[in-house]
Amino acid sequence: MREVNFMQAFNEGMREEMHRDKTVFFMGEDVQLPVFGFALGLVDEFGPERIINTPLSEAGFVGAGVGAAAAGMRPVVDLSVFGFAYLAMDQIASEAAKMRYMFGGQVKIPLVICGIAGIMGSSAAHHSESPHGMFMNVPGLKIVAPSTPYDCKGLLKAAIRDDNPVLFFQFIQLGLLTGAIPDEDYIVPLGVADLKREGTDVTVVAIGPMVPKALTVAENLAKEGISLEVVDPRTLVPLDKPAICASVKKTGRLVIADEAPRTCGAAAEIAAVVVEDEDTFGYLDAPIQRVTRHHVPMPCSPVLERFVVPDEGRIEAAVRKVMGKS
Amino acid sequence: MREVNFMQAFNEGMREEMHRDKTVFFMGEDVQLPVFGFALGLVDEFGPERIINTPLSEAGFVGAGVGAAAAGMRPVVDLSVFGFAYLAMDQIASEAAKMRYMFGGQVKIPLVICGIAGIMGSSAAHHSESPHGMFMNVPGLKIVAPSTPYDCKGLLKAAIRDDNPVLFFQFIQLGLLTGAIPDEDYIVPLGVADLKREGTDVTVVAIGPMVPKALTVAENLAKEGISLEVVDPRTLVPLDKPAICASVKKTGRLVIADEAPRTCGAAAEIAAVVVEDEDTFGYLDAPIQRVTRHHVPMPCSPVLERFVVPDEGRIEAAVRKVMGKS
Amino acid sequence: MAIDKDKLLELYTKMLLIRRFEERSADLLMAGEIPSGIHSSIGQEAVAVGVCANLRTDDCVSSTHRAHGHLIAKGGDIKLMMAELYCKRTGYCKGKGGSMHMADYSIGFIGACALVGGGLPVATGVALAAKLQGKDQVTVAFFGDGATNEGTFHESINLASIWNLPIVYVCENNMYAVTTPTSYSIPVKDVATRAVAYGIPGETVDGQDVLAVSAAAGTAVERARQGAGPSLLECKTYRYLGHFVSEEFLLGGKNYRTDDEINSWKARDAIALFGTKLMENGVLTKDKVASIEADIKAKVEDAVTFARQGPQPAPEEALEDLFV
Amino acid sequence: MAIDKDKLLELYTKMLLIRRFEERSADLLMAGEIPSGIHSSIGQEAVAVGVCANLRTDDCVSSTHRAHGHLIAKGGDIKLMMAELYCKRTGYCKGKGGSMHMADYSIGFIGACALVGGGLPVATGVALAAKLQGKDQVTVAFFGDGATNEGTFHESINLASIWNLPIVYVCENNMYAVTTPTSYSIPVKDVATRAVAYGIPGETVDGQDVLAVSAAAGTAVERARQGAGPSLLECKTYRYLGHFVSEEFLLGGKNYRTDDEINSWKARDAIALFGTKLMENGVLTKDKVASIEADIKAKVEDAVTFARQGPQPAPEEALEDLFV
Ligand SMILES: Cc1ncc(C[n+]2csc(CCOP(=O)(O)OP(=O)(O)O)c2C)c(N)n1
Ligand SMILES: Cc1ncc(C[n+]2csc(CCOP(=O)(O)OP(=O)(O)O)c2C)c(N)n1
Ligand SMILES: [Mg+2]
Ligand SMILES: [Mg+2]
Repeated sequence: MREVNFMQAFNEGMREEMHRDKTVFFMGEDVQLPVFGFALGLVDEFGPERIINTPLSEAGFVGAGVGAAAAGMRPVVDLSVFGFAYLAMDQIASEAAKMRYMFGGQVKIPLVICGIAGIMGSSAAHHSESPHGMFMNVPGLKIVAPSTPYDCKGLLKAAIRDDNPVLFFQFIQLGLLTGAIPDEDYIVPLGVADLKREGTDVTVVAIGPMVPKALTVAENLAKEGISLEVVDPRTLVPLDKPAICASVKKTGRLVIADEAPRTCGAAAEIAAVVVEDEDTFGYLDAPIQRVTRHHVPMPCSPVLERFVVPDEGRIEAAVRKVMGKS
Repeated sequence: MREVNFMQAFNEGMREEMHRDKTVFFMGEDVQLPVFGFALGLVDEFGPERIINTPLSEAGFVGAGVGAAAAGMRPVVDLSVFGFAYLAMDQIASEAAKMRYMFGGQVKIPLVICGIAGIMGSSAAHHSESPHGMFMNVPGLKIVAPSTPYDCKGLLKAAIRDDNPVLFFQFIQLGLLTGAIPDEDYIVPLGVADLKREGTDVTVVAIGPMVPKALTVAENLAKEGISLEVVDPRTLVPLDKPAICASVKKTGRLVIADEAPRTCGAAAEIAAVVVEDEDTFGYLDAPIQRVTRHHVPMPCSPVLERFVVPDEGRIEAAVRKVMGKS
Repeated sequence: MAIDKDKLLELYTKMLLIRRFEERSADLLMAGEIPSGIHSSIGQEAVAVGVCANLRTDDCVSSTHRAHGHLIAKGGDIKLMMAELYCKRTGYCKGKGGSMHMADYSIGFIGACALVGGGLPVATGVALAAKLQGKDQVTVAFFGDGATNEGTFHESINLASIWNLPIVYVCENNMYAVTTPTSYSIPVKDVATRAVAYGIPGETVDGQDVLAVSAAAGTAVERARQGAGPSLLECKTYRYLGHFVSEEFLLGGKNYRTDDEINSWKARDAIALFGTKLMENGVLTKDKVASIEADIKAKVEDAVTFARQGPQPAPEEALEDLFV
Repeated sequence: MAIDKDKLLELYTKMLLIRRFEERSADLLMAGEIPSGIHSSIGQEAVAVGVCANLRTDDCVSSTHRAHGHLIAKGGDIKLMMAELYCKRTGYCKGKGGSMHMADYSIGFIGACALVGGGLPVATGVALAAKLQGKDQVTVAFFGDGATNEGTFHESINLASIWNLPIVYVCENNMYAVTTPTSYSIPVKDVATRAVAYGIPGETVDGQDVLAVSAAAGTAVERARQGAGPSLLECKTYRYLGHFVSEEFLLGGKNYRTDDEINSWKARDAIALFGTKLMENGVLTKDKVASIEADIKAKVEDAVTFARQGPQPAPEEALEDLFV
């Protein structure tokens, strides 16, 4: 086991998969000289034929990724910032997601689309998007939202090996978070949640950057004798519904923490999945609480940003609320 | 009062607002010689300066609508089919929705974006989208989903008069549905749900084309003594949460019917809103059920399409389920 | 003519096959037998056939909402096509795709795309893959004049140019996008002019002359195959029918094209022109035409029978084919 | 020179104001006082100033992530700008926008847009509104070389061309988009060549020569104002600093530009060139430069003081300004 940070974990995953499989390549804007650590040094190892710089043409190069995947390659397309995905929305939602289905299963699209999501700090509305919920609305896309270096590397490798289009959210708040990873090859399968902490009183389903925050809250509340169970879905599509429901059955109380827009977001889906499950519904002892961004674009000011982004305080308040102690 | 169909109601709303306010104009592809009735004859009345044909450039002309709105006009931009919105996603999600906020309230964007949603019948994956849920995820957009000619005209007029960007979903299944509208000027305010039928046993929140289906089911089940209350939110943003919760408190049972993708859709949001409401939660006697599309792109075959699209049978089954009679 | 006689006959036959397939399927749609909407390519046959005449089976083609001609020209099986129009399980896409979303990956037909301009980035990516894989495979992307106003046209060709990809962008300029004339929406006379913005060759040819199309496409395909990069080929042509089959009904008699205009194009019908030329050159005779027609008619009827007899998909099959 | 002395001095002063504002704000960012990221326009001042010299207050300008120069050139208030960089309630956007999203609708500065190419359709719509309203107002859209590869560039200019809109598209070609050289991503030598695709005038000028920029922009603005339609103006220029302030740190010493290249551009510094010319013509003296510098310094310091003293927004203000 070694300690690496989140960006390094991604970087290692890329390297290993590129060595393992010659059809894997990486493309995006300025990927040969990246500002962040995700793609650091890749071009030195694999050359500009496999680490391809693109012009500023998001629809064009995402679509080119779709085509290359259809033609037998395994592209990893880097959007740099996930808010730029809107420019490629049609290629993602209409082509990547639908091609296999429309064509009656004739083709597979082994494509990974990655990009930075979340809060870089005072980057304002255009550079602070976390649109995973929006993409969950599109049938045909798998969606990965890792919260630890271990999961990041393992899920990336699983995503690259998957024969379907996968959106991979790199939450930038986690970029420098460190954690242990094994030396040997491993993957984290898509669709399997992870119990990041066991507990008995309240289930907190936390996504991406909310996982460490939920764990902090759990630590704090443990001192008061409140026991939180922290469930990290790790992939939002497929969603590990059994794991979530099992936890809720145990605790009877559910808080969902997602650093993303609230309305029709992942937290709404998880709430709906739980409340529509016949087996689980009867165990629910309290209203489900969502902890999400306030529903505005991200402001630039640190003061305003802190207010909009959900934090430990808001998770804790939600926990107290579902325990009837607010 | 007169009987008109849904398309005629839209058409009348457009005409009246264009007469009332010289800053209103209409643009889109082939709007001067439209295939559907929404824009029929508008060019004869208002000329090609106010009924503007656009090239096939969705990002370009939607963005031009945003700019024109910022500069004091009230554009109604016609996407023709709402699935084409993905090509203009960035202009909608990053510009229309965010400009006012980013600029600290300096500008307003009185823009309506309309387009056909839903099922035209064997039009397959690219022409059968109902992406209202996806757009609900974007703070800064109002979203209108009318189900009757009366609501269509009244909501359109309210949308045009509104100073914010409004997405207006023309569910094509409803196109020829007729209904009565008054002769005098009226609007239906954004944010006010309509009780399309009163009942006591189960609340059915139905959106757009699911409203007439829910009413049919209500009619049928009334014969068995099952009393459905059908709530039509009419606008999804703002969502009339009080009206929905009030109905659920009365019936204790909730089915949500939305002819749209399930995951992170409007139905998920409505379920979450209800289950997180402290006042309402305690009244819930059964799991909430969502009736939506099966989570695949729309297939072309009528047989497959009928299977994917939610129908009366599925609404009825959901009702029986929440009544414990499945 | 440098092309041999068999090849000439093949071009003629393919054009005629497209024409008859389109006619028959339009009739069947109007008769209520075909559920899928259809955008007919009648009038434009020479473009599809002239271009694809230069392609190998392992070369790739991407298409649009108006895809039948391209698929037939690339060697598609009209039985599977017709069955797909009927949305049968035996169709190309098991009834999921319909007219606007046909594909045949076994012959490099990577798919029709109903979103205008949507197929261009994908085709560009297929060409990128060929380059990365070191294959001498060429990709052709077909699209209409209207599509050249979409951002994807610009982004795709720019990518292909800077990466020197083996692809030919073929614009079928039929003078209209639905009801909107090209003269309104495109401020330059020839779409081929737009090649200048990407530093690639652009050429405009008479899309009613199958040999002219074939020659120009041949140059562009060869260029791509040699690794010399992409080209833009514009073929001026015309669709005889409405934008989609039954448009005439929906527009309620209003038309956006004059009879004179339509007739002047019909007077230069690609099949008739080519047929006359082949007769003059002795390659074709009236008898030969009759036998070709008979053969095609039989094939098309076979396809209709195949389509009619095919089973409907079972409803639950709707849930298949989303993920691998 | 046809331009009068006061105007010449104004151009010079504005360029210098931009330079000093950028320098000071970069320092303050590095010192940790400014939270908002900054893309500095040092080196490119002549473009902003030369173009905006032709505009009236009611003319409109849209900008990009690199917006400070454009806003100052259009007459923006550097106090409100600096306060916005500090994300104070007293800033242009009450702290919501920061560097990349400034706007001042009172002077026609319709907004910076952080998404490359995102502002072009919006600016086109502002020009459309002017035309529909019968105003003789002109809109200028600034953008970089990188933006010309976005689909919105293509779609916007095409719209402006067919609708004959009063707009000037100004490309600041600073040879790079972040680390990617224009020579890699754009397959034609001059971006202005792309005007050919839209049938509009395209011109390339030396972006280090403020009078050349002003003259070329003047022609384009006048053309737009007379109702003769849009133009594309390319100004070749260079940014002295990294893509964003502090880039040098993040790239860890690796650079994508040679010192030689940077120095050769600095040798043609727009402010120095223009200053020398004005001195030669007797419009400017050393003393005058000193007094302009002093005046600018005072103004910039005032702006810093204003920004520092401004109140933070209250957290709950984050919930305001979404809907009217
Ligand atoms: C992105 C998108 N916008 C609009 C449409 C609706 N539409 C379908 S075909 C068409 C016209 C296409 O014109 P052109 O590219 O010239 O092809 P043609 O139909 O003439 O063959 C339009 C507007 C669409 N399918 N996709
Ligand atoms: C749509 C989009 N893609 C990518 C980015 C990231 N980005 C910001 S500025 C920039 C380079 C822009 O280059 P250019 O247009 O030449 O302007 P310059 O920075 O040189 O002034 C990039 C890639 C972005 N902000 N928006
Ligand atoms: Mg056309
Ligand atoms: Mg640049």
